[in-house]
Amino acid sequence: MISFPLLSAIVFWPLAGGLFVLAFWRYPQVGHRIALGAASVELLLVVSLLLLDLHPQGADGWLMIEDLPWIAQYGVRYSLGLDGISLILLCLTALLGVIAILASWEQISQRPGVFYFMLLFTQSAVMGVFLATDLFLFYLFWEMQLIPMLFLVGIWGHEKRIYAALKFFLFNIAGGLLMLAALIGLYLLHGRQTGDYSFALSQLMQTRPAPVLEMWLYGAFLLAFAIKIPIFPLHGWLPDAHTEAPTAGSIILAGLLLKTGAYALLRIAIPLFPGAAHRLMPLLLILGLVGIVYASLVALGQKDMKRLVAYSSIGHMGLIVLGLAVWDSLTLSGAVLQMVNHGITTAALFIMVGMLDERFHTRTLADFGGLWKSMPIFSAFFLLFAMASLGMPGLNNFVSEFLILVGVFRAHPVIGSLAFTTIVLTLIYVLKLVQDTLFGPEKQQHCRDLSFREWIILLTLALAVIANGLYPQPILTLVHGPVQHLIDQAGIITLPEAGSMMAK
Amino acid sequence: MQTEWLALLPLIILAAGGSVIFGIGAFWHQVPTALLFGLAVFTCLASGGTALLFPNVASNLSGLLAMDAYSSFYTVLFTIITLITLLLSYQYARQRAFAGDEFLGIILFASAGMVLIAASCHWLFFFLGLEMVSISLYVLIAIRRGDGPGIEAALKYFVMGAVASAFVVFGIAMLYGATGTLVIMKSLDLAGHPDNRFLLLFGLSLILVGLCFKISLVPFHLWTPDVYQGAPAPITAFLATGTKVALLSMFVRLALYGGDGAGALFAPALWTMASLTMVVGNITALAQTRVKRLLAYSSIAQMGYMMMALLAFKHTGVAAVIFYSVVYAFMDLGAFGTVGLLSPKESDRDVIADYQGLGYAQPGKAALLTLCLFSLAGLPATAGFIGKFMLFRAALEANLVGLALIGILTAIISLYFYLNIVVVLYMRPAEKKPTSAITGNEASLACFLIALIIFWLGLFPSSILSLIEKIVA
Amino acid sequence: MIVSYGEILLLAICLFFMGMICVVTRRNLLMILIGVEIMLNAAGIAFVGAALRWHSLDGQAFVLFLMAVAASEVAVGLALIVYAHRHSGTLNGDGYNLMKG
Amino acid sequence: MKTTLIILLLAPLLGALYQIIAGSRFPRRLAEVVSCAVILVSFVMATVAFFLPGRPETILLYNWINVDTFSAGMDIHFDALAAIMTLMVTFVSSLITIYSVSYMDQDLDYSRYFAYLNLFVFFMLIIVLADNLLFLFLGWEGVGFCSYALIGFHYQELANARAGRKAFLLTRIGDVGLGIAISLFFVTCHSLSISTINAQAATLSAGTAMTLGFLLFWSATGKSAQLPLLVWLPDAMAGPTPVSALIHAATMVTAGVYLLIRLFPVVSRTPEVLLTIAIVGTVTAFYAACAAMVQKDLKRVLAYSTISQVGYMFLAIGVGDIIGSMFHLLTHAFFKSLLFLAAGAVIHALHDERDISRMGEAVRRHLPVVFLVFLAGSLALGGEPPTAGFFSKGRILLATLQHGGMVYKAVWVGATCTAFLTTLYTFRLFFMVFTGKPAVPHQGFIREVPPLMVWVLWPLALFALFAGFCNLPYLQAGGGWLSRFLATTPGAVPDLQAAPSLEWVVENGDSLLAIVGLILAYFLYGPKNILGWRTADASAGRATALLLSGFGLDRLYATLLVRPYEGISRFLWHTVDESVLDRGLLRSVKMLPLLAGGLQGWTTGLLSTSLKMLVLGFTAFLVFLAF
Repeated sequence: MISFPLLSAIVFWPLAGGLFVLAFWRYPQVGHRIALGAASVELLLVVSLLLLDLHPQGADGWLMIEDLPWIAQYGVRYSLGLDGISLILLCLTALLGVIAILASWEQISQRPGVFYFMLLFTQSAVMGVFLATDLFLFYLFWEMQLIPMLFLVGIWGHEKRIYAALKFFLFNIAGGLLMLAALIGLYLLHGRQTGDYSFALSQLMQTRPAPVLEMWLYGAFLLAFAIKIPIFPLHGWLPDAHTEAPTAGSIILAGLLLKTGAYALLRIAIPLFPGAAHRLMPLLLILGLVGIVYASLVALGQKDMKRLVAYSSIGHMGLIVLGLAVWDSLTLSGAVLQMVNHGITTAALFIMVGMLDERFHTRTLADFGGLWKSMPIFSAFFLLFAMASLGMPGLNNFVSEFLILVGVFRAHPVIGSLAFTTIVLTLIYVLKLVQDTLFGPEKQQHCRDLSFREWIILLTLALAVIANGLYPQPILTLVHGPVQHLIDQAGIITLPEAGSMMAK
Repeated sequence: MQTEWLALLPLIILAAGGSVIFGIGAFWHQVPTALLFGLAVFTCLASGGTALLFPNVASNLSGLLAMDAYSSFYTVLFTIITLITLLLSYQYARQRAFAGDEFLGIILFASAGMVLIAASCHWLFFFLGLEMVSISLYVLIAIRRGDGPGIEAALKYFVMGAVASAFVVFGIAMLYGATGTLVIMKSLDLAGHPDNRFLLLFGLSLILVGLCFKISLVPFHLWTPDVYQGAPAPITAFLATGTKVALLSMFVRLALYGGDGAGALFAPALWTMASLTMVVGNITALAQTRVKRLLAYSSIAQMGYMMMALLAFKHTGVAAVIFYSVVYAFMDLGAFGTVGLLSPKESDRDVIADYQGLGYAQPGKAALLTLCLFSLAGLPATAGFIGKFMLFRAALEANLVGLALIGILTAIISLYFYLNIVVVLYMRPAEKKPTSAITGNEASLACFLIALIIFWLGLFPSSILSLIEKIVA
Repeated sequence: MIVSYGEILLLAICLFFMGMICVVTRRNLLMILIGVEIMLNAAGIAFVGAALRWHSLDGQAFVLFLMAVAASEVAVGLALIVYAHRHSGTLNGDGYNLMKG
Repeated sequence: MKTTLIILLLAPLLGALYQIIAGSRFPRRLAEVVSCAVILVSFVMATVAFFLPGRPETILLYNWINVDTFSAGMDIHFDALAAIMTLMVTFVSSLITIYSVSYMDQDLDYSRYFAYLNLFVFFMLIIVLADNLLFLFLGWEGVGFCSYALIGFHYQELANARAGRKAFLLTRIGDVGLGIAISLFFVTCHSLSISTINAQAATLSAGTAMTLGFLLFWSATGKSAQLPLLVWLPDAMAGPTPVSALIHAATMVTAGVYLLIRLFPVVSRTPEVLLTIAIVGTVTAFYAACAAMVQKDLKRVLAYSTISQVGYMFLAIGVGDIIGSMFHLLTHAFFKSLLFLAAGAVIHALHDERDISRMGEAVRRHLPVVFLVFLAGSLALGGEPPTAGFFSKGRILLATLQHGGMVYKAVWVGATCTAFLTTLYTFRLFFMVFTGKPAVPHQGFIREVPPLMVWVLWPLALFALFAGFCNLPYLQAGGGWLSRFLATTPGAVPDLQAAPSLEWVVENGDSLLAIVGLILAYFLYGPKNILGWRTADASAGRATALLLSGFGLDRLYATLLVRPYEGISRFLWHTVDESVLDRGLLRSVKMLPLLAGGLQGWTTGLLSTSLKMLVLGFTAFLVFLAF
């Protein structure tokens, strides 16, 4: 064990940094610098985790844990646990934290101190979600991430920002509160069964509710997570929130907040209620598939670039849902990887749309055309990320998508095949996005290409995109152990041998 | 004798402090307000201090008052509420020229009445406490001279309060007639008086109606919005927190003493009222355009949540209610208090639209208001979250699933109107230059205390929880 | 002649309800106040009757306190009514509806 | 060997990286030199590897994805098939890259062009060399992307970008098949290595093998522009001509054929699959030949002829003669890229004039060399003996005829008719471009073609004329040199074992047909315009209009697929997403404020109401208690 509470430091450092920024709110010209410093330190902290020689400990295979009593009366503990999955998501969070600050460097002129505070606050909460192993603590972080996001969208957003912010908040909190009820129910049930009132995930996992009750409880958890992911048809909040949010808000929203939903489904909902989860898997499978198709179709019609990217998010998350619904080592590894990859790719696309918005003050596709002429570097990056987003092999999304698709195919050949066809649907809207902006006669005014700061942002993300696409093995190795552990825990591998099915 | 003295000391200090302030005011015409204010603050501190120093000294004074850990806890709570009210209202009252001896003295008397309610184990003392609080508040509400809404609020509160008191007192008479004792615990002994069962229940229902009226459960809530709106904001804070917490302490006592026997018969009625209160309170609040009225409906709804947990008194409901009433007190003190602090001199800042841009013009106070609203909404990391969690936990533990679900659904609805204020504070551009708000160290101290307590209870509730477990046991 | 507790109780309840009806039906603030007084007095009667029934002094003592409290309540109440009357010129309880909704 | 192969593969990638990072920062000449040099390096390495002993060689570059049993490595399998294909690809690409230097010399955006071009070669080499199917898929999609980017290279014309998008989209529809096939291979064979799969092919169950066969065929139709996914190729001619030559004639379009050859043991498991391939190949060949008959755009004629020739390669696979297919693939690569490059020179000289009805003798006079090489290419494409095209096509026809079954006989008839049509349209093109006087001649002067653009045509012309000798049917027992070289390829039949008489009849019949076709073409389209078809307005007749539009396939797709898709998209967005999901929720939520308004009416602010409620509540309380 390491005596320094590194995990807590990782969780709370951004918040501390944010408060520090807030303390300097009278000096707007330093806010972003302090924030960048804080986020960079956070990144270093997370990277230091990667450098440490960590080995799984104990039966649950945590790489690192912190556990302290908190509210003894209710068996609530302050316990954080790190495994490969959380580690990789922490990396994503820390990276996007830095990127988000860089991306808002010039965009946010109004009350920057508060802005960066909110940004860092969200980062803290997301870190907490990825690390908490006590469900009470988890819930705390889970809801907490909504609050700064509310302000980020509501204060620094675009025209319909207040509507979007409220919608985002109410959708998510509604799910959250129902989950809280289910959580309390599970907690009480566990207490009654064992006499030990505890919110520890590992403890609650031992509970075996009656099937009907389990269904209800799982339903509530699923609802909360499905809203966050979001799974069709609960996605209503997402396009508005994304469209109205400032760039950094979109980055955090798409890059991190959606991931918390998928992560929670993976880490919490399904392992807690394997029976109910197993029975509802077909539903998830169908919803995931429908979500991809639906989002791809709706994305095609969009006139606002940001909205288009937002719908593409729904589609990509649908793939993760598919992966979770099949629940084997291929799809789960793929799903985790997809979380990371989608985080990077979509964040990059949002950043680029944000850059266009900064330059031309419009996001309407019809206003653009022939950008390549005046902004070749920008356009090259744009093309790269668009290709990543449509699953071009060699770029990051392909690996994760393919793992998921192969896994789905192995379990359900028909659904897998249908899911494969959606790569065409994705292509259609991504190419529309690329074509309407980069190609054709030049419509907008001539404009400067990337600044050095923008270049750095995009280069970082592009390197991540390529690295993950060509050499995803480190992440896959990291994730493999925890994924196996999850599968063993939930124990619902009942896949028929697809090969024999095909043979008939 | 010695111990009984000590036990009564907090109460005596409060009453004496009030009397001294009255006395000074009567004989010293040009008395500096600061002196009286200091005296009042000192009285509160002394009373609370003695309650802290000598808790648990005498459990029962001649069967009339129980100065045990339970009442000591409440005494400390009431003195803190009073103290914060004083801090919040000092500058406010000075600006509006009612910071005289009567204002400060009456507040102290009201707080003595609250202590009395919490400590009473005899109906007479309960009645006296109730009347002390009520009569003091009739005056306090109308203390701002020439203030139309204030007068109207006082009048309404007075008429309704008097009728409710009559209900309570007649109920006590019925109980007494049925059981022959005024000791609360014995008078609730349904099994011991099978012949007078009807009379006892009749009396008890009269009392409950009176009490439900005081804590404004639906359908007895109609006075609440008017009174909260009309009263000066710091007084509303005091009114909304002090009386309700005091009466909730009485409810807890009743539940503990008579919950199993007579209480079980009232459970369906209380269930209905609790659900109605949550639904009506939260939904009506949606339509409000005035902050104080909105907060009034929110406070109605909060009472519904507490009533829900109270129904689970056999489980952890009692602890939950006590904890939540503490939390509730500070949330509403903070909310109404900041409304007062943000108000211009002419009238309270009431219309929600007037809060536009205040988040930046008055960052500290707006932040506190936001914090209190978040806490009222039950968002995490605030005391309100832990409180709501405990309430729902208790309800679910007692298998009140329907009630808990209603509670959760209405809580979702409630988020909208709480957020709406936050939206106005921060997200809508300020159209006009906001007027200056009340400043002063007292107010800042109060704000700081409230924020501290809300965070403290939200993040580290353990200590309070163990204390509550101790006093309930 | 000895009056049984039941009869006193009946009287008290009748009085109480009469007071209640007065409170509910009348609009004039003074009449409402009088109704409240009647209710309180009904309680007093019930207390005295019960004290006699149980041969205990508690009830009697309560009545003493009740009278004092009722007096102070009326004092404050009347003052308020006068104050309100001076401010808005009406004694009609329903005339005070600046605030609603 | 290993180093050679790695350099062979990576050199183009390095070139592309250079162009991306530094291409436009350093002098233009450097960029041109680098891009040609890397391809030449590749070519040299391919030659070296060709002659080095030690085939087949398998190299694992590194493990790409490795999860549980799923493992995909970046690995190379260098066997005879790959060796010859590599050689061809690097050879043709070297020449075309050199050609591009001149062709693009007016274009400022050269570094992007060369980056894509080098990248394309890299991806194409991956397809050729990859052993792991997923690695192959990387190349497969990569070439698709490069094709997309290069077709739309002159992006400021929206039509070019659209053509690129169409190509990408249609090929990707095919890629879906490959994706599913890869999954199925993983599930059934537990491996994605082509060599392992081929070894296991016999153990696959019949159903699986059939599914796989059809999936592979599906993916091949996308990439190789066969029915029904062929409509992208004519439009792809929007790209620069060298791109058309390289990607849309010599290499990428034949990737589908190559894939089927690589996985032939799987494909050939099921006769139904083979039959389908043969039929689709023939029908496509015939279809495209018909369409090519009437096209007026120089490059579109060539595009349709490409589709048609690739159809022959499919046919060869369908009759189980992968060596024939490969033979035709190679010869086709030479003569078709030659034709494209020559056409490019003509277009270049005529200032982007592509309408053949406006060309004529003037072109021949100004560009005598181009005329000669174009003639060489036309002879090969038209299958005139003894050019390369004659031998390769002849082998396919022979193999078809020899294959048993009535259906195959019918296929043979179709293929032979198509061969005749091929000769006809080839020489129609040739005559119209280089002979006669057009009614509406091209305006303006004919400029010089840069010498570099002409030089590179010679080697191609030589190959177009004489490459057939590498696989002469009569001279050696056990087939020609190529057949013996490729004999180790799984599923290869080096020697068709045809009866010499049959062989003789077929060969001579083909020759006759080709020569008759040439003569007929001269009569129909020759400079004398003897039968008058030359000047007939192609768009006049209904039939010709139909042919001109490729049997209206484009319009059919637009009506059946594109418009409904857009309609569904709009419906889902406006009706489902906005009206039902979003506004529906909003509407139901709006009930709450209404309810709140109603409840507000309760709080009248009147004392009497409160008092009444007090009494009512009390009564209700008692009633509750009574129950």
